[in-house]
Amino acid sequence: MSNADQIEIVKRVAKELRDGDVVNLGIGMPTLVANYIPEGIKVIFQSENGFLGLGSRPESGKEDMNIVDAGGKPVTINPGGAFFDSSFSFAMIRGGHVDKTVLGALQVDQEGNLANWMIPGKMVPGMGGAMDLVVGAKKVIVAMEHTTKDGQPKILKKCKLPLTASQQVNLIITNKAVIKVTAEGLLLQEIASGLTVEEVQQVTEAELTVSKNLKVME
Amino acid sequence: MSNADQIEIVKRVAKELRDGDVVNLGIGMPTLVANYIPEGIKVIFQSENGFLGLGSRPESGKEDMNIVDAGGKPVTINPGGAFFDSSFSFAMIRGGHVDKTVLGALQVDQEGNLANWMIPGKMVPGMGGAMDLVVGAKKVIVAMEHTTKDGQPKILKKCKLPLTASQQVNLIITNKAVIKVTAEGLLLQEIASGLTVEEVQQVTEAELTVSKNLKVME
Amino acid sequence: MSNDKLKSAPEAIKCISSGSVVMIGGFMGCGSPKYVLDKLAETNVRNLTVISNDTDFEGVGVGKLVKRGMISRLIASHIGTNPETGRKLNSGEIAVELNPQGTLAERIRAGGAGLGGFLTPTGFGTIIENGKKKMEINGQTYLLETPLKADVALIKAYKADEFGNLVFRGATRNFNLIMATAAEYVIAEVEEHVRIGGIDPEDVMLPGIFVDCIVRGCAQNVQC
Amino acid sequence: MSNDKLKSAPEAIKCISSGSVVMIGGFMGCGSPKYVLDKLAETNVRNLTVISNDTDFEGVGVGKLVKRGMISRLIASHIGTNPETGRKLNSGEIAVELNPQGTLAERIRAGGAGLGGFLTPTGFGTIIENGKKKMEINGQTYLLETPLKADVALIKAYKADEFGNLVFRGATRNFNLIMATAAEYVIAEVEEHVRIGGIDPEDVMLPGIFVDCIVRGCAQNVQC
Repeated sequence: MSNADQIEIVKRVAKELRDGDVVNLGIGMPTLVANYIPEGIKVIFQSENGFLGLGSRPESGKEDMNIVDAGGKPVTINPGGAFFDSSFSFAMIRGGHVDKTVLGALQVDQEGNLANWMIPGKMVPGMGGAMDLVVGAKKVIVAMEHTTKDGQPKILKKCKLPLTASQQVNLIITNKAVIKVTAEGLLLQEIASGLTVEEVQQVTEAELTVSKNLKVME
Repeated sequence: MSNADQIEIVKRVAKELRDGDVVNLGIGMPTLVANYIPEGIKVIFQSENGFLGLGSRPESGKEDMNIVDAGGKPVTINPGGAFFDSSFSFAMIRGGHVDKTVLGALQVDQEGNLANWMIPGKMVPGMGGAMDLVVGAKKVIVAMEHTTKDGQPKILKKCKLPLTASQQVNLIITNKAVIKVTAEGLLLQEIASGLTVEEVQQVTEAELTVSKNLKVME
Repeated sequence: MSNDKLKSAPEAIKCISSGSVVMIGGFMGCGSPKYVLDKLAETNVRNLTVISNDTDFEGVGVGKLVKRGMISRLIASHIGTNPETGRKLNSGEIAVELNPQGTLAERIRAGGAGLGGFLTPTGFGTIIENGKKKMEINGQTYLLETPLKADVALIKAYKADEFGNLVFRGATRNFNLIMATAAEYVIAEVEEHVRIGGIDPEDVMLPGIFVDCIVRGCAQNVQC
Repeated sequence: MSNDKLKSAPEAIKCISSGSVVMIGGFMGCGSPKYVLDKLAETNVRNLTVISNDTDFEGVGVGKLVKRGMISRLIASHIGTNPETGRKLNSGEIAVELNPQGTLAERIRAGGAGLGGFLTPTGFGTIIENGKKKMEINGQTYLLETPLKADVALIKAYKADEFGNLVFRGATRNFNLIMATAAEYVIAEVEEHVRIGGIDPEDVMLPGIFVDCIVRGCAQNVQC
């Protein structure tokens, strides 16, 4: 995925955040969301390894290796933040005290099922905190490229890979579209500038219902 | 029960404590055990409302109402102590991290059943932390007068009052005897000076087996 | 985002209405949100379900709500220090559900932690097991206990910053900390209130995301 | 009672033998007892069951035990940062049981808290539910997860007093705190060691009764 595409996605994700939200960003592309928080709102980032108030990367040479993010990289904590242990961190996550989580996906389907933690026989890194986050966060946002590198759909009728969680995804934001997961299936709410609904449907295996208020992604 | 009898009981209980033991003393008579810890050993008292290192009563006028014992009375915390919340306190208790608990009893029986929290239709104060303590502590010591005020046995074949816990009592220390609860029933290990085995059995409903090493209580 | 959650007590307790389920922190009055409870006792809300370890002493703290007849249902571990609660239990005015203290604490924690329940050995072989599912795990029998949640939690801490991060003193954490995780709306009564940055992240005992509203109260020994 | 639990690392780890179940704190190396692990990697113990969130990076911390072939069974939530663990999983040298991170933490807590298990919504509808009992509570389905315990826990803190009371820094509490409650013998590697009274009871993050032995290690960034 191009850098420009990534930035379009994370910028659009950032617009979903509201003042005061407690947000957990998955490792990889989702962490970039922190750089595009709209002005005038304040978001508290949760790091599942044990703190609230995750701040920016420290200056080179000023790293405190006691403060790392969920990817093990040195970060900082903002004033007003707090540290805690893993059992408390996941009590927080599972208990619905995290408003939004943003994660990447290998596959996502029309029932809101998500697969992002393993490819049998190939890649078994483990689920880490993803299964708890997807079940526990009040709103689950998938941020990903619309298709695989070779152009295959990632938004399917039914996930083929082992699931991370069943029916928990609320919103899918890609470089081509913003799609809401509803009880009736996938609702196409926004499409990228210059694309037609047909072009988006063509690279989406699941059937898309087009919103009456279809907009262009911004 | 006479004061002298009480002191004999708690002094004998204190001899059960070993260096380094973590001990929870029930409210009432058991709290007096703290005054008779043998020289040369150090015991850490746990207070189930949330700390380790329970110390002596504060001087009058120096009470800190933020530090009270499980009876709600102001106490002190010793250097090396620690505060925590109720869920952690009972994780500690239920998880077997308290070595010994000393509690009073309304009734105790030959299977090690204990009743000390309610008299139906009469007294329902609630069990407080007693049920967790009796289940969780590694060793449960009952400290009580041998009979009721009107001379009725409290050590029964089968408890009649609602139980605090099933088969958890390990040792019974009264003003007349020290009795060990074993898989085969009650083993009389010590009797008070001046009493005969028959006299103790007479005020004990459950049958006592006499230890080969029967001693006089000291 | 307005970081400052400070409100007056009468304003804060507007979230409580007749029929509300309210968790109240404290242990026999130690770490009890006495000032907020005093203000609540002045209102006309009735029919409360209260979840608290005990009912303090007669006419004090939670005991005021008992005295004023505001509680119809109580979930607690011990009511012995407040004989009035016992009398109202006997007269049928208050329905009391007694829980072992560790089970009560764990049920509240489970409510805040998104768990569906837990297996405890406590209460097995006693009347506490009545009506509960029993399960054997590795040869030991456990009771299945379910989570507790509330509409509102009234808690007491020593210090809050504007975001609601809390520091407790002494043995006052007791039920306060876990109750803050298990209620929809959390009111923290505090003795001191500082700016953000006034509490080091290392010293925070309860993160501010669990606190909706801060009320300035008084020290444990002092009447407000 | 000798309050001082200080030992040398080689002396401390004598409690670990081939076949031991060992919990190891840390999160991708942050808050990992690296010095004790280095010393353990120099011994000939084999066939360890290791419970840890991850296996750090290749050849570092827990990764040293992986490299030296000391682990036959691993319970973790993530092994992606150490490709060698993945290779040994594929070759069958290490049997890996992956747990969701919150489930792993809660299983360890349950082990330390004397619970027989707990009901979590995490993993429902995924392969994690295979072989597990499912229960419906209030219309939601939960998986029954069982407690984890260990023979030995190797943890890392910033500071200890002679009794073993611990203070952690930053995000290093992670699995260290709960693991100390769930093992028969607990070795705490610390950077600072003070007399009793050197840590205020208000500042203790893990009470010393959970710590059997203290080993002086180094700061997070420094090689011992």
